[in-house]
Amino acid sequence: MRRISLYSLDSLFGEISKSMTLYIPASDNAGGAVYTKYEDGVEYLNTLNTVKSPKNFFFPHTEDLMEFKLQGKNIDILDIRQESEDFAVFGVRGCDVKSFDILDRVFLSDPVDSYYATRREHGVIISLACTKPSETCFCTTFGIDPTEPMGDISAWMTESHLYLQPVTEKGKALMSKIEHITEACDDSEVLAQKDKTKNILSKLPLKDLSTDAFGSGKTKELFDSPQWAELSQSCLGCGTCTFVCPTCQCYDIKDFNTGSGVIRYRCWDSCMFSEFTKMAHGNPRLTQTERFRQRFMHKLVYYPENNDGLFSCVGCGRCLSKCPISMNIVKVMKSLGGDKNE
Amino acid sequence: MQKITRDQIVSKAVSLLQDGTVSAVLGWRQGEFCYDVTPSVFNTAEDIEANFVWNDFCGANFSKYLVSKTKNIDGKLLVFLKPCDTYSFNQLLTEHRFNRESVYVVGIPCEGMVDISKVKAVSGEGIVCAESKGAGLSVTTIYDENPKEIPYAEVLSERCLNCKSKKHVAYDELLGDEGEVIDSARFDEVEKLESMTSEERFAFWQGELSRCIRCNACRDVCPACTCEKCVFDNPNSGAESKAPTNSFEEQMFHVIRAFHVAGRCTDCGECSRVCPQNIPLHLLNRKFIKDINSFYGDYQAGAEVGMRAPLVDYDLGDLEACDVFERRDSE
Amino acid sequence: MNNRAETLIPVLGVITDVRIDTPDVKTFRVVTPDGKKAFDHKPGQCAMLSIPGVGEAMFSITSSPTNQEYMEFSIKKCGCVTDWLHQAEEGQQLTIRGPYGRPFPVDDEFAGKNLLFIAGGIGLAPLRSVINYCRHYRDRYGEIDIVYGSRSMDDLVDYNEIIDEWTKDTGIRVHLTIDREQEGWNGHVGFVPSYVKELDFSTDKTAIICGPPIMIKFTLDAMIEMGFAKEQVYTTMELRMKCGVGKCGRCNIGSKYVCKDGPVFRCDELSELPDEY
Amino acid sequence: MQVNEYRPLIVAFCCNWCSYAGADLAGNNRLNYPADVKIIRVPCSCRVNPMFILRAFQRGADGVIICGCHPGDCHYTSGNYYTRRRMALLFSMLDYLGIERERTRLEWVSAAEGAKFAATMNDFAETVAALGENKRLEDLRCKK
Repeated sequence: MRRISLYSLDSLFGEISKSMTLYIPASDNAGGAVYTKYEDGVEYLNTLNTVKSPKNFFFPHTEDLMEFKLQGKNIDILDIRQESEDFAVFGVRGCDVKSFDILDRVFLSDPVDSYYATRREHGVIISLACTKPSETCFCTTFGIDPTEPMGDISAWMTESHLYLQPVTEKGKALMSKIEHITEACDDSEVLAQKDKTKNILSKLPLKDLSTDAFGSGKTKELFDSPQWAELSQSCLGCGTCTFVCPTCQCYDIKDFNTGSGVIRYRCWDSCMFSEFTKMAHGNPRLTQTERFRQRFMHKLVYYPENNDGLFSCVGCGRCLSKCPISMNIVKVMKSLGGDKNE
Repeated sequence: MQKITRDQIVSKAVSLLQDGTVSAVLGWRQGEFCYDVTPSVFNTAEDIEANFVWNDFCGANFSKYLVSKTKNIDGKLLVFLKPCDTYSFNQLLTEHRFNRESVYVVGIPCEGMVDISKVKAVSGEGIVCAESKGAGLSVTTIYDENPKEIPYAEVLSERCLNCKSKKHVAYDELLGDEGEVIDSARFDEVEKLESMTSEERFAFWQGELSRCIRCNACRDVCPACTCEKCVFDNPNSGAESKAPTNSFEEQMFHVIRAFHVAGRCTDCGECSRVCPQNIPLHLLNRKFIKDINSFYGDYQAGAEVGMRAPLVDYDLGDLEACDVFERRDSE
Repeated sequence: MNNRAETLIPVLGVITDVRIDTPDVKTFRVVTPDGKKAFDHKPGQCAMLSIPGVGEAMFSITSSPTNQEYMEFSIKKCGCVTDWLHQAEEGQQLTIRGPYGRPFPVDDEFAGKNLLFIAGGIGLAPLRSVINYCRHYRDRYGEIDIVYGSRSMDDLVDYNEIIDEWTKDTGIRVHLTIDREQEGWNGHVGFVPSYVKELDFSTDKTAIICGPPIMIKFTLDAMIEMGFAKEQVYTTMELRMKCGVGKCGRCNIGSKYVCKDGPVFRCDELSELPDEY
Repeated sequence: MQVNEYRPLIVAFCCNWCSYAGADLAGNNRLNYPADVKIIRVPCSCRVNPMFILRAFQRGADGVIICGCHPGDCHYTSGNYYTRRRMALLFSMLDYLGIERERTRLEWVSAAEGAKFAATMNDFAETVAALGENKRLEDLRCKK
């Protein structure tokens, strides 16, 4: 384990950005945080979570896939992919780090999504342990330890220092580049911080949220539950929960005619949108209740069924704080699964 | 700080339900925390007594829900409307979006609603309790057991700080006292932008709109946006890009969204409340309202049922488009 | 530029022949610009066809894998992409990617079995690939029955092939039906499900059904009534798809993706899934 | 004449009954106006949806002008009155967003006003040319 004084945080960022583009959480000037490219003048914001999750780095909100040139009856297909460059992301919380694993199982399973894979290979994740979780946090429900955030390098920030511990080969390689500005240290401070955080975790209001009622094989039990209608009754059908979610991975592929060609791009899509499953012949999910059910069934039953029981939620709490009508996965889980506390 | 209490509302709801005046109640349901209330239909007195909430976080405007919730209803739906919600209510009635006979409106006074993100900016994360105490909120967090008292002026949402009216323009019954239309400072921010240079305004809006994630929450919550099929969802419109692909798409979406509700927007402020990226969308709507007031005379959408909206009306002597800027510059 | 294979990037195809089957169905013959077949597939698999600027859509490959020269797609005009395709002429290029999905188990479960194909309307398109495959390897399968129905005589897809080739094969019985009486039609009149019941097939067959959802539903009910087990019945599904590789999240039915785990499902597998298709 | 001189692209939405005929008259009378003005004929100036104007900018227009019948002369009685209100609000909004206000214009041109049509177009093209290329409301994808 190595450490660096918080006074030298900028020199650490400067050192990393010499060899690769570095993104750090910074203010979005509207009360939130956004990952921002580190340059002189960009100030690190010690925030719990960014509004948009870091999945954007690997699975961008929109990306151009290919281009077509049309001439008469002929078409030219242009592969416009560019080999991406190495980049690092600093300050990713344990929940978001876990979300990469969830996305990996989708995009890196056969057939591999090479757009995603390339960026994943080039990205180095420097995580950051939580010290002040919010009331909306429930990552422990999904077995995530926010004091051991993993990624390529795990990091802990105390009052005075930033502690760094490489986890993967990529992390080690990056550590060697910053070795000269960090100092070796023992982990006593980190252990003390972990204890303190764990104590706080045990006081969080959502700490007892249970996943017992969900998981592989629960489709029949849950699908026809009358509670879906009640839970979804005020759902606006917007995409807020989906777009702030670090694990939502649905996308759309669309064409844009530029006048001189056609760009085929991919963008995030939401199963909450009314035309998501609309076909020429009809729509299998006609009501918001069905669309609402799909989103939560996917996270809590379908995804685990296909991925060894792993839930497709990391408890980051973004949907809890952003949903316009405050309906969220916690309320769904408590309603369908029965509340332990009740 | 709300002047009427939860008990007053609950007993009203229960009595109207029990005497058969209404068959269901649209209200706010208790959430996980003290602030995350969800709009919900209540069907039984027990449910109302156990889960109905009324506090400083009941900001949601119920008017739009009436369109969907009264479609297949037997009897009447009881809805509690705050003054600003009643404007949307009238506007929707003007546009024949639901049947007035299926709704029983109880007007409730509102002293302004709290924006939880403003609370968090002061108190920090980990809110356990936020209750009204005197002229502010008393907030306890897991990190600080001693309640912190935050004056309302610091945490009220923008739309409430600039409240345009405490008067109910529609109701069947009123709880508490009727208020007055307020001469608010809601156009100050618009004027500030107008007085900037074109470059400054461009930079300002680029900064704001670039945060847009096209979740469509502003559209979906808007009581004036009740088209069965939105132009932005229609693949044949050529505008269904679905994503904020670049700055043009962001500008396009927000200009058109605001334009489509121009003259019908009551300035309820729901768009800005729901925006996950805190884009001040109300500044676009208010610009239209301000312009309409200044070009065609004062007009408040929803003030009465049946008014002709400014954009489906005209006057022979209307201002010419080329004179728009002269008019404003001389103001 | 890198050389990584990417499944979302299609290859070029050229329409070399357009055959008008019915008033709203055309069959397109597609090869690569150098005249070859774009890729090999198995019966029941699909391909993504696209016209840049118009859209991309999933179509089942109608031609048999045994055809080494080209692929055929029978396409009904019903949406943006299909409308456009119906206006296309020979020589028009398009893009194609695939093959996608789980094919019919023609080489294992079907081998040695008596087969019963039941199709309605454009539902013959995915089955034609299997039927011709089975005709090609005729000795691997037992008796073959084909029940095919459409709204009218004019709506029978591949009518010429059916009459000129299928009915002439030994061991293949073709039962055609149309929904309403029509001048010049001597065959059976009635809906497919009731015709299937009338024909009273023995239950020693493996059945493959495709057609409009409502037809599949009633035919399946009829077959169960006749004593068929759900394990004996296969069908093929269709939902909206974008990626074709089980990632875009559009075609889920429960935990299954139609594009990857389907489109071919055995009916007992289907009844395990939530009713959302 | 300079080579590579910047020439703005102007889109003119012209009402079928007045302004389009006005443009015709300008042509018949051999009046000069810039060839960079691309006319789109619409049945009435009030057919012009705000989205048309934004789309024109997206597709590379540097200025957009809407021409309709004089107030009171609308073929459909009142279409241009609605146009007047809509465009007043839209132009004001675009200006509010920081788009140069000179890039948009609404003019009334009758079928008899060939000279006015040409003069209006010359003036508008000159104004837009002075502003330079439209950068604030552009879609880079369309500019390759």
